[in-house]
Amino acid sequence: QEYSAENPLKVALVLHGTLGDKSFFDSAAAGMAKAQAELPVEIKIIEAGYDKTKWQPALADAADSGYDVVIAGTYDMTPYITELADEYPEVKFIDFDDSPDFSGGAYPNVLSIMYGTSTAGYLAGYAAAKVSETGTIATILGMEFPTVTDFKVGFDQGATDANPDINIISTVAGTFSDPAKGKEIALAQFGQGADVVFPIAGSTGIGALQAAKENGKLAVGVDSDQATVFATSDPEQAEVIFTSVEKKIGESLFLALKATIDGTQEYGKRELLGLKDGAVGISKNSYYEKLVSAEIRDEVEALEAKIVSGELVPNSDME
Amino acid sequence: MSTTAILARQSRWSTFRKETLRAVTAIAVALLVTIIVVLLTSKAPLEALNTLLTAPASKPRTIGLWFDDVAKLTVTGLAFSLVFQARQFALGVQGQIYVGALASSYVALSPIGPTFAAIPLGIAAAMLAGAAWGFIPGLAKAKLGANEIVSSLMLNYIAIELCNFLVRVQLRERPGVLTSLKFPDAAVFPPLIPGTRIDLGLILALVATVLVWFALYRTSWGLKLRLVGHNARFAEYAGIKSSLIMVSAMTAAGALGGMLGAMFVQGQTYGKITVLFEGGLAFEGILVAIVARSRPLAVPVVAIFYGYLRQGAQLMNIRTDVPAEVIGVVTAIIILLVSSSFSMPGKKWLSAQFGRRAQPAGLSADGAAK
Amino acid sequence: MIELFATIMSSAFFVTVIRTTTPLLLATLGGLIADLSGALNVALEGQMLVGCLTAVIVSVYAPWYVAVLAGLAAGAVLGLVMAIFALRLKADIILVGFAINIMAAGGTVFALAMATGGDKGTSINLASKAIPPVDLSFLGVIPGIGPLLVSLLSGHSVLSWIAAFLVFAIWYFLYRMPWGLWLRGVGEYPAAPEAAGIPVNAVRAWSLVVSGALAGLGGAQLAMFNYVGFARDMTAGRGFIALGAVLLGARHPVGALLAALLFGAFEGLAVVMPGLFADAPAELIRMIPFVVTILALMLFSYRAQRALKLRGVKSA
Amino acid sequence: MAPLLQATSIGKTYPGGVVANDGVNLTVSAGEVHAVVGENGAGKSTLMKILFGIERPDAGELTLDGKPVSFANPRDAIDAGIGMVFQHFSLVPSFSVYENVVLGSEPRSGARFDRKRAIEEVRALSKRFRLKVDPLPAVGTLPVGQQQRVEILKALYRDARILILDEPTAVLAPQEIEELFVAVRELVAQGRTVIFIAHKLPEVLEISDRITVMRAGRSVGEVGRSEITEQGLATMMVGRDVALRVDRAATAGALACEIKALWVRSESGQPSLEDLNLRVHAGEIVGLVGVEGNGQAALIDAISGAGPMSAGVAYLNGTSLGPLSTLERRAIGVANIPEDRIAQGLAGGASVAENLVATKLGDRRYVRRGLLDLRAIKANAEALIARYSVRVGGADQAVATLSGGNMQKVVVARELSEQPKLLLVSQPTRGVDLGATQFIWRSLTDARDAGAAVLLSSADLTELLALSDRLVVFYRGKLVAAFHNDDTLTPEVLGSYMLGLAVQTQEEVMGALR
Ligand SMILES: Nc1ncnc2c1ncn2[C@@H]1O[C@H](COP(=O)(O)OP(=O)(O)OP(=O)(O)O)[C@@H](O)[C@H]1O
Ligand SMILES: Nc1ncnc2c1ncn2[C@@H]1O[C@H](COP(=O)(O)OP(=O)(O)OP(=O)(O)O)[C@@H](O)[C@H]1O
Ligand SMILES: [Mg+2]
Ligand SMILES: [Mg+2]
Repeated sequence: QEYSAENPLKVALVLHGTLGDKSFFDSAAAGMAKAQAELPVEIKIIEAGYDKTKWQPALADAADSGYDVVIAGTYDMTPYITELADEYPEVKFIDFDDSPDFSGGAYPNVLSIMYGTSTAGYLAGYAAAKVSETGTIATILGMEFPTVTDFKVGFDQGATDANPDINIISTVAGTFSDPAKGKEIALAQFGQGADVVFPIAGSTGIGALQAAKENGKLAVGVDSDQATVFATSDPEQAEVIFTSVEKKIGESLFLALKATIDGTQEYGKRELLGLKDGAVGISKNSYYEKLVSAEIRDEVEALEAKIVSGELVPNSDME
Repeated sequence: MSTTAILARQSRWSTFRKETLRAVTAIAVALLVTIIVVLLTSKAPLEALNTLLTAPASKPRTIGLWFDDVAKLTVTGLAFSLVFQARQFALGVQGQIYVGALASSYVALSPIGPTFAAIPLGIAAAMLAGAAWGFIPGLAKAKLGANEIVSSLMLNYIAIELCNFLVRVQLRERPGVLTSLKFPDAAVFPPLIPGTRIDLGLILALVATVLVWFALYRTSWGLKLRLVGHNARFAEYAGIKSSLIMVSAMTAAGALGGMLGAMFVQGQTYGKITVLFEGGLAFEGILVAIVARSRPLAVPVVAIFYGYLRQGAQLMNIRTDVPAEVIGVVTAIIILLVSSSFSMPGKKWLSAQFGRRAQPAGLSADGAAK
Repeated sequence: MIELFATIMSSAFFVTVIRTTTPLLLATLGGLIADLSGALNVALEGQMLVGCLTAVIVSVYAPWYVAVLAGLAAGAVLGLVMAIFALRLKADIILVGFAINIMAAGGTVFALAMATGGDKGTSINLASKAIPPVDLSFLGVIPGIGPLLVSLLSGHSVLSWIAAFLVFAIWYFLYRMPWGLWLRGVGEYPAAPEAAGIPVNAVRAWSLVVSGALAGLGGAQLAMFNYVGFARDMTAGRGFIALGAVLLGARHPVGALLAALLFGAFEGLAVVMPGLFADAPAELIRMIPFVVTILALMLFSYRAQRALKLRGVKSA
Repeated sequence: MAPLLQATSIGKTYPGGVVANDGVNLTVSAGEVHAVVGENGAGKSTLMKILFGIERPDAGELTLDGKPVSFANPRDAIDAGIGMVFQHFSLVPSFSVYENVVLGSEPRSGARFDRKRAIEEVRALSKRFRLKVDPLPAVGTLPVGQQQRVEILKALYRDARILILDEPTAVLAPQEIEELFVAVRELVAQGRTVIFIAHKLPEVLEISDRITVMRAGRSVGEVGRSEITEQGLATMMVGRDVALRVDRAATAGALACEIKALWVRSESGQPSLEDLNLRVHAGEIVGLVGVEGNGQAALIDAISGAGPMSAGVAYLNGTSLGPLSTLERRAIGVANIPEDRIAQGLAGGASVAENLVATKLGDRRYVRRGLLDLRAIKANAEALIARYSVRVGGADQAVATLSGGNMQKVVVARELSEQPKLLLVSQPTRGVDLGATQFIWRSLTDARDAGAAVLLSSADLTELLALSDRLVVFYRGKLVAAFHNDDTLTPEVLGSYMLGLAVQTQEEVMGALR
């Protein structure tokens, strides 16, 4: 089927939350914006909010409203996607950051995109352990589920490989929306000797970054290149984020849509995108250059190469 | 005497008239405000409003969503009505939902799950758990005079964390996933209308309505409860154990809250348990109860209207360009305006006893004209 | 365990507790005023949240103290709205409170998006200001205890000191000034002040306004000191905790202070404990404050109950 | 001389349609004590509430010093020099006496509430008007009598030119009434004016200069004290002629209730009742005499189960009451007409029918297997409403909308509907009008003649003397005197014992305690 400006591909992105998290959802939305600009598509972004009872209805409503492609993400939405995939076979579904069980040719109209975040997390962890002077580093998790913990699994492994007796403090905030709490947690972790913090906790994490800024500690950003995000509005903040573990959801979705339009995109399968696909990675910007010594950077490059080549396979929570 | 009787009847009728009139005007104004807000925030305001007002009834699926809300709002509304009528301001329904849901999940995921007993036992377990959760603040108040607002609010937080914990370490589908496996079909409420969320829950809600009404107005327990609500000292004097009534009222309400928990996780909505599944619906029961003046039979009626509004707003959010947050603002304004014409049970009588000036007599005409 | 004890005893922890307590305390005092006037203010949460946003946005364009005042004013306005609906239009005050919370949750995000040009989550694109900490390092010269004093007293938010002062001020107002007498009278038995010619509703209205103002101030502290900036729902239930603190504090300013400190301390603990006991489940740690609150509440109310009986006051 | 305060053709209809005032005229001239009398629900309190700006009239006009005035709220009235003492007190229970007195017009030094001065002023005031009351304790802890003095002080503190007293004597002991009258005369002597509502005509005739009579929301006439007799007044009020006379018990029956060495201690530990021994026989009324708060209430509560028995025993026909719950006591024939109907005797928001059945929820006639028999309950209510001629719209009307006299009838009707074995009665006719009083007295004596043993506690000595067969006097929790009621016994005699001025010897007491 031919898509054109007159007859665009109708796409709905259903967020089980709202925009403005400066990472996960915003990144997906950015991909849609890019598609809007470069592809013959018509995009509708649906913010279903944080009330879980409203997620399935939002998704069902999208599937029901004549969109060609319906996009949603994480294990929270997968069950609803599979249920609707059977109900609306003519609609294509993209399930990012989780995957249904395709065995036996199930769900031919579903494409699952998974991210080997632990591979990038590994590199960040390695760098973090190296730049740490106290030998203690910290992570802050919003809540404990795979899309979050997968970062940490890789991060911890990387850190221990860099420094076998590294001490890793970890705290679960229990919320993605309490920056004051994130800041307190980070301060407490600094109090316990940590000098690098890796928050994986939405705006709770933003608070942690602020703590790092105010106490001259270092931080690792998450999902998107957070140093660049802050670069203009809050330079000092950017100054302490020596890298970010990027999960290029937007980019991968853009590519999937492009391929769909070209008719080259296969559905009914799961794509695990890692470092080599450029769907995940760590930001190598000016701050990285400035804050991480050359030889550490070289070691990281080497490890990256190993992972891409498959020689090194970091653990992962995304089975 | 007979004239007084006539006057009394007249007054009852005209108060009713006044109430309805006020309600209608309130809703009208509320709609006006909504229209203005939508006009300000939407590029296609007509479509938005149309969605708000017609979408819920447009398709079986949306009607399903609407009545699923009605069922749940009814039950939480009933739970609050029960405690309000006993003049207890326990706000514990949310916590009861979580513990109830946990209990029924354990049943559904146990060997009983696949059997016919899964649904009745699940509901029973949920009601027990909820009752226990309602009993604690009741007892604390009766025995120690511990303010039930605080204790019930705290128990809400505890229940939520408890659910987070158990789901994460025990009920989870696989490590790190914060939801359980789907319950066996035998453990999930069958839909009354296939392809919709309308399930056994709706029936449970209606049954609960009748039961609560019956308990309050046809049993001596209910009369005692209302007498305690009107004047605890008098109840004691009349030989009613008011503390016992308080506790039993909160416990019964707790059982309702627990049942609602089962309706969530065993219902078509989920058919499994997950963290933070309730989404703040519990508290909307306060609105329903107060607008319904804590009258059990009025609760479902209010729930139908409020549920429609709720779904309309939700669909407006999904389908149109009206931003999600604006929905919240609109709902709030509507609550304010509608509630402006209602008040807690017994407030009038209280103000009478406190001899406070009653509102301007809308009836002096009828009165003088006798 | 020793580790934990050491942490709790450390001056760093003390400073943390003061920081976590201050927003709570301000909101609690707000709740107290309203509660004593017989109007339960369940809108503290929303008023705080709006206070947060207003303070942040204003601080971009004005000096910090103006921003703080703006936050205070925003809360006061919401208090006035409550008063109008609850007292003039006879709406149920609990409903009005919940409505205001809902409105604040949505309204702040909407306003934030307007202010930042589309950012719905955080204000990180706004260069908002912070409340300056009060530097008392000169105390260091005091021989012996000097350094300790500095580590304990220096670096707190101005509002922390103001909040501490407010505890006293409000106590003085309530128990030493005529209007305090009016306010408590209105709360306990409106018929009496009315018969004495006191405008009952005006008193309630003012209490609600002040209540909102204090909550707004708490919001300012939260968004200009505890964390500098705004994020959606950043109050995260603190308003409701404050509501609990009011009653836990036996509806007395000093009680409010202690209750707020208790909650603040637990917020602090919930933050440090995971670091110390890595394997303790986070959920259970977060549960502790609520469990303890209930227990404390039971204890206090039992004692209060007996005290009341001993004084032989019939109405209770 | 020109009238000080004049109300012409006042009309007031309450929301709910009750026409409380309907063309009422009232003319009060300076320096007089002006009484307003009328049956319960005649509209007296409403009229007063209008004069004091609590209620706004629907029709008519007020003039003060010949100038038309209208009061939007009590503040206006207070500023115009009007003070009011409500029949249902408006005091903040947890506040101290002086706080209540000065509330709203506190003495200040700067922005501070000058407590010292407040206390002094209250002391001075109570000395000057001979209204003895300690300024410091919380009013919630005071007996009703004192609470009322606080109310009066409140008005005087705002030095009211016109003082409205709505049924002030209802709650007072004779000596207290005398003190009140002294104070009232004091006031008049100092050029103030008093409007005085009461149901007891002798009092009215003693204290007032002119009297306005109200009936069913209308003012039916104004007379000077000299121009009218008690009978005339009564007839004018009720519209028929009423006589308050009841006959004593013919013979007392068997021993019904025996109380041995009963102690009652309050939470704080000090005894409110000490070592009481008393026997009540079927078919007799034993009057409990004493200034409020001297132990009568404690006794009644201990027997009814509302309060504790710290030590000692009480038997009803051989059954010990101590271990029984309130309900069980009711089951074996204890009935109780409480002192404060609104706070204790009724559930205002509930319907008359519900109130009438509230104490019988164990009774198979109304409740079977936990289910209410609504028909029986309604029937019961209608029967009692008719039998006790309660003025009410219907069995399902809320009790709160009844006038107090009718509220009291509801209570009496409920308690006497079953023939009790032991009847506990407190202040049965407080604030209740002539007709109703007559009626309630008749009901009590009927219950007695049907074999009830009655313990009657009342602040109204006339009532005690009229009804009791024997009287026992309490002072500071002790039984200090006991009498057989005969015509030699006078209020003055009782009074001297009530105030502890005289004490009987053990023999004398025993003599009367058969
Ligand atoms: N706030 C009110 N709302 C409705 N009805 C009222 C109100 N206050 C009084 N009434 C009714 O108005 C009538 C007159 O009441 P009012 O109190 O004036 O009588 P009263 O003369 O004071 O009687 P009493 O001798 O018992 O004090 C009564 O029928 C009473 O039930
Ligand atoms: N807002 C009200 N609605 C209905 N009834 C009322 C209201 N306010 C007062 N009443 C009733 O009207 C009656 C008359 O009013 P008032 O305040 O004079 O008490 P009262 O009954 O007259 O006093 P008493 O006990 O001396 O007879 C009271 O019994 C009171 O319960
Ligand atoms: Mg009266
Ligand atoms: Mg009266």
